Amino acid sequence: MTTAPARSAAATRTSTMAQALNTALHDAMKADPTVHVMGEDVGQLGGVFRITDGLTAEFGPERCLDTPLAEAGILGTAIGMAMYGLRPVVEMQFDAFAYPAMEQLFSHVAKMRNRTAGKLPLPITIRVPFGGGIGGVEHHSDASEAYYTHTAGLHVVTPATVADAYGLLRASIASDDPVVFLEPKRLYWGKSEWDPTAPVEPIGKAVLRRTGRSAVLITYGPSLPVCLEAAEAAKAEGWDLSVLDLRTLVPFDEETACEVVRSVGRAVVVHEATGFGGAGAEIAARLTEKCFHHLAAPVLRVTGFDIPYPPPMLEHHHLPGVDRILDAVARLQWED
Amino acid sequence: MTTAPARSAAATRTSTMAQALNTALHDAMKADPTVHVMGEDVGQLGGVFRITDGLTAEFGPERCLDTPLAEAGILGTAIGMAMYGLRPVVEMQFDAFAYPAMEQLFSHVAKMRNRTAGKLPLPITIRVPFGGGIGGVEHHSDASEAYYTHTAGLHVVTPATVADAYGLLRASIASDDPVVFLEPKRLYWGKSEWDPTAPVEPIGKAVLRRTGRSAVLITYGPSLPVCLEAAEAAKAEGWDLSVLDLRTLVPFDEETACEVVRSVGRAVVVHEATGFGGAGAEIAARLTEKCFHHLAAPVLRVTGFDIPYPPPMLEHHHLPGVDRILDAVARLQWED
Amino acid sequence: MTVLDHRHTAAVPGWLPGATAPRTDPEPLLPDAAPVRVLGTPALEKTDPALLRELYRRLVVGRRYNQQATTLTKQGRLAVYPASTGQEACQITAALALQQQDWLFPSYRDTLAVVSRGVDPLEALTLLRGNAHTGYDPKASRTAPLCTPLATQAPHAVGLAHAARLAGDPTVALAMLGDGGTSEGDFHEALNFAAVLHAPVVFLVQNNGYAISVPLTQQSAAPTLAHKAVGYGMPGRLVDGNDAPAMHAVLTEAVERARSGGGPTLIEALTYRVEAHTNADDATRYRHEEEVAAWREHDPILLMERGMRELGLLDDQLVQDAADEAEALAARMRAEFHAEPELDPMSLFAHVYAEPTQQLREQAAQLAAELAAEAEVHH
Amino acid sequence: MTVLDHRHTAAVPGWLPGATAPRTDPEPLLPDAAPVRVLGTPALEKTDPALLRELYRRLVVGRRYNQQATTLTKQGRLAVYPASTGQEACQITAALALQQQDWLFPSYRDTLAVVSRGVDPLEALTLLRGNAHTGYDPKASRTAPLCTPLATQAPHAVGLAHAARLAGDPTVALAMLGDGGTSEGDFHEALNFAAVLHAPVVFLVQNNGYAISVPLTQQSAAPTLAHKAVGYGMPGRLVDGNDAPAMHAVLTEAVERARSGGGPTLIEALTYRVEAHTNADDATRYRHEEEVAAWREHDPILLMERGMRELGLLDDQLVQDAADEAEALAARMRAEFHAEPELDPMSLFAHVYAEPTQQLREQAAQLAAELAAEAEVHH
Ligand SMILES: Cc1ncc(C[n+]2csc(CCOP(=O)(O)OP(=O)(O)O)c2C)c(N)n1
Ligand SMILES: Cc1ncc(C[n+]2csc(CCOP(=O)(O)OP(=O)(O)O)c2C)c(N)n1
Ligand SMILES: [Mg+2]
Ligand SMILES: [Mg+2]
Repeated sequence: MTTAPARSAAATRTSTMAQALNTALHDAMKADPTVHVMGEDVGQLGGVFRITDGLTAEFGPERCLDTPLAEAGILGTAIGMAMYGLRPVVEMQFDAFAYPAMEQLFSHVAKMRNRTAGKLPLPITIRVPFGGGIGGVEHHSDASEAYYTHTAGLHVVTPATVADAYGLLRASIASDDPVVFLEPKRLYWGKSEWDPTAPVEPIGKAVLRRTGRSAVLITYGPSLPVCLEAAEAAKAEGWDLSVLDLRTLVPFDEETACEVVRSVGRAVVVHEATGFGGAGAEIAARLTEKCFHHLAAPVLRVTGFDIPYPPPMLEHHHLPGVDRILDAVARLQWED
Repeated sequence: MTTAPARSAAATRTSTMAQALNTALHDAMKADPTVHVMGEDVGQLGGVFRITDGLTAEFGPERCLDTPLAEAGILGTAIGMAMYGLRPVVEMQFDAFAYPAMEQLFSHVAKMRNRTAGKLPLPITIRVPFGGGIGGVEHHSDASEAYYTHTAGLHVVTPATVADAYGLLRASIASDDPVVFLEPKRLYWGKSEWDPTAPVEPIGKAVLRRTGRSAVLITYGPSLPVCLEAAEAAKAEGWDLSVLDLRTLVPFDEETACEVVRSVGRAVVVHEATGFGGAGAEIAARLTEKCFHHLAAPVLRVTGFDIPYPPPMLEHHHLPGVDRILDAVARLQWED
Repeated sequence: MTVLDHRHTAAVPGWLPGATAPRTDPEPLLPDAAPVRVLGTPALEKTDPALLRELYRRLVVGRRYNQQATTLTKQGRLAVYPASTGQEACQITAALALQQQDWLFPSYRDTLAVVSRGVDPLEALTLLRGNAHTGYDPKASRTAPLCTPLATQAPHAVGLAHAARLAGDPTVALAMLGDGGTSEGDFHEALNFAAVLHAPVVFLVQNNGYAISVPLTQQSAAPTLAHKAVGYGMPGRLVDGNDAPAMHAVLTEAVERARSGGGPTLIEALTYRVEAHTNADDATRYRHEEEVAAWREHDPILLMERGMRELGLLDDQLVQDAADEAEALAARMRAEFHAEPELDPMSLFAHVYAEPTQQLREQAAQLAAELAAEAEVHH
Repeated sequence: MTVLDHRHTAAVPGWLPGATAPRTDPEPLLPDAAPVRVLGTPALEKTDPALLRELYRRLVVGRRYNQQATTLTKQGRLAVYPASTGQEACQITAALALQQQDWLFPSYRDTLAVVSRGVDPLEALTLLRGNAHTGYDPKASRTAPLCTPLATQAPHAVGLAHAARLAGDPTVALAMLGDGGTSEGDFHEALNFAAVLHAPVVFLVQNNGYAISVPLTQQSAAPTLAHKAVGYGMPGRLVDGNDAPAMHAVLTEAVERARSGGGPTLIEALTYRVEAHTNADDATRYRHEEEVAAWREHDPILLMERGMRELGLLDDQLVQDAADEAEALAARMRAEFHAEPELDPMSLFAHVYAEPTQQLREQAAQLAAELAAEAEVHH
């Protein structure tokens, strides 16, 4: 993995995550002519979430390509482009619509470097708007990260803040390995201040968003805000919670995660995907193995239920909320 | 889930797992005219592993259908057949060749009952020869169970013995829900004695294959024999190991697993799939949560490495072997 | 002999060494050189006046349905609505060409076809309202759930049709797709399976010019989408999708051909999506008003009115009856959607499996406890 | 103006209201009514004798390659071998039609094409030997890894060709597939992308009659597989795949058309898999010896010899030279494969990512320790 070139531009700005992602694509395309954006409706429409807005106007329809409607074809074509030396950034319109491309992803994208003893690396970034909470009808709110994290050869990155959306996308595009870049749909429109000139951090580093001494909430992407909210609410119960934002699921920043778990001795992993076999299982199992004697309680998980994603009017019952998180914190065997 | 009808036939026989599976298909087709077998080369050839041998001859090419070569088409067609009232048994030729069907699997097979409030259950059995150890070239030895276990709405079953191959396949076909039935390729040709008239057990029950008091090896499918071997070898080191064969990953038999873990206090989960985000992560995380205060050591995992499946001449380095298992057992903090 | 035996007739010799001829004659598979039309052609006079009246009535009601659903969306009563405004001729004829035992496999845009089959609008729109996934009973209505993952319903239609044929049941399946959907692998695999299995299935592609923002020229370079049929060995038909009697004729012919053992057909209906992709879409980003205006002149109701007027069939009574029926439907929709839907959070666990797993039972208990706690707070 | 602009020429008006004509003329896309042949036709005399000699030589060497690889398999020196015996005319012309800068996208059955491009047999067969995945450098040899997941290499070829075209580089990509592979969704998506992008790519389908045990009649009901081209808007060609000069002519024409901006072509080559699917397969389960025998009469080398003899081109010197070259290759293969391959277990971790993750470093350390312990035991 190489680090994206540092930028020279102006000062801090306030924008949505969608805008920061758009800026990242824009800057990456400007900095490197081999970066090509492609996908369904990414051209004149600017994507259904407008993340690619204006790219065709600035870089032309070849650099920001409206493809035919076929996800395996899109990813397969991107593979060929990467073999030629381009750096494709592919948009999958929604998580569930990446499923048709699973064979290309599992059997080629993830494996090509290894299959060719390093001769054909595939620097492809696959952007996937992911998760729920936006009132989408069925097939529009899946959280599919576990399919990716289990697949050796892929990096899996998911920003939770506006600044990270920019920085991690730049770093992902600069990576010489394929990255599945999961964009939390429900955070697209949240605004905050960020510095586009801040040095781009490499992918693979977790960050502590809040420091507390009672226990740690370990999370990523769409669930960060609810964890921060829960940590605030926990104060009333006398719990002082840390919140760890993983940012990258693969590579997993074991060092940082272990350090915080060892220091507080209690942890809850939070994500909205189905719990059974979810990314939280790996995190809990791994941290338990590495920090066993520092744990005052088992690492608990608060996740979506083991059900297909609910219809919009019921989705709030499925998504981890403050109460459900506090409930888990309460079960961290404080009496011990 | 309904239980397959008990059979009246003769006595014990000795056969390979491949033969037992073939007998199960035969008996299921005979018992229920709605059972239809379909897939690539399942007809005159009898499948590349001969599991469907003779079915076309006995039941005709309509009941045992050689399909065109397209896995999404096969599974999608099976869905329509199930909607009409048939009970399709689909063969995917190798694990990695099930990937083209992932969208049909994730978005329809797993969800159809739920999407239609129970009106359209899909009693489809998807047989997948799985795992490695047979000297197959790339794409022929993937162990893909974690993609399935994480997908709510699917049952995931994997036999490790000849008797279970028969019984669990009958039970899976009889299930009114979709079952991904994972057949350990490298156990296909192992022979043993079994009783085809034994009552068919429902899916979802783990079984203790060996009872010991030091620790338990928790495993399934292709890794059962190596675990039993390791348990034998462990005697020399003074360890008396239990071996738990899960048989069904979804539903997960938490009760049985917890019982044995609580009783011995030490556990190692063994499977050949990539460890990161593998089924072992869920098992370890869940058992830790449920049995925390009974654990003398963290639940450890011995799995395939986090790499694409190796070429045949190197695969033995990847697959969990006796030594690697004993190594993990040794790390179960016996000094405590 | 099995129903699969059609595959073996005269097929094999063509592939023996020295063969020069294709296995089957491609000529009859090639689509019409120009889209089939009835309105404005001599064929109109030969069409049953009762059918024309029925089509007119259904078109008017269908248009009103689209308008009312769009209004409900603006009022926040539907989460999202992909209108079929301008495509009503395709929608209503898809329903009309089927017999009751036949199955329809609609996409998200085809709720009008579902309603035209007799499903209550409230049930047809449940998915888009957001209170539950499928709102109708697929088995009772012989209508598969609205399908969102593009083209994935096509192989389902093939499978169902194939199963019916094996059972000797003269049921036909009709799969509805968009022009964009033809690019997906599932479309290809479904058509190939259908042809190889000789399944009684009809594929209706509503080519409305766009897949969200992507125009057909960026979707396909084929002469017409109907030409794709040749590559599967089934006949392709090209029809004016805004000409209701033409649609009805072509669909009925294909459905009856399938029913009588003639195998599958691919139909491309040329139509236009007059509204944006959904209420969430901004169509001005990718197309010009002039294009839309041109198609408004080729509106299925306008064309139908013109044709019926020529024949003197458009009497005041018919116009009034159609308008009344349309208003009655709209009123029913307003009333039905005015009520808040009843929601049962516990239903989330009810249909994941025939019997919930132990884990699901625990999770259900957790949610039940949370709901009870909330209820307590509210009392 | 961009290279994508071809899409907009004369296309849009056809889809405005009132349009009756297809957007493009289907006629020129339709495949040849009978497979193209050169051997046994007047075209043979017009063919460059030097080319004919070259083809003959390569056919003889190719056949020997197949025999030797099959023998190595029997000796356990290869894990598995999918022979292209009987298909050598397709294999060698696929290599010959390409220039050095062009890319080949072969399937598992196409190692002869890879070797014909100049890759060493040992490297071309590494995958099938089982000591490593891809044995050659794809970039240096402009040859993608042998592809096992069917038809998945086709979109790769499209993407590479598209990227080359964007760069103004006259590189062409040739994707090789089997008849069974045309049923996969990826085949469809690749052809559609190729046509829409006007990519300089050629798809060569070697229709050898079977996909393992499944005969073409159960795979497709199309008049010919070449007819599939029409549905994508590209020309389809049908050619006798055992007629080397015909294969060479059709391939060269398509490759040069692609190179000069003429867009993609689909070629169906009629051939036959004389051996079983692989050494692990039992072909007697699904086909009759008579069928195989008939095709042995239509063998590419036999046909070539007959044709060249007619022209008086098959002199003793050529026969001897070809035989010598074939034996030299076979001897080299025997020697190369006699040596045990060097295996480096630690290589398992070397190329998962550009830099191994911390987890992979730990796992590598674990394996290294195991290997060290083993080595100790052995000393
Ligand atoms: C597999 C898949 N990919 C992407 C989408 C997102 N999507 C929804 S509708 C649509 C356009 C469909 O166009 P078309 O098939 O022409 O149907 P229309 O909407 O015009 O009726 C897209 C890309 C989807 N639903 N499914
Ligand atoms: C996606 C996928 N499905 C199934 C297979 C297993 N498989 C390997 S070769 C083969 C038959 C291929 O037939 P065809 O395309 O005609 O090529 P041929 O072997 O005849 O050269 C099958 C089914 C595979 N490799 N990939
Ligand atoms: Mg459309
Ligand atoms: Mg073949």
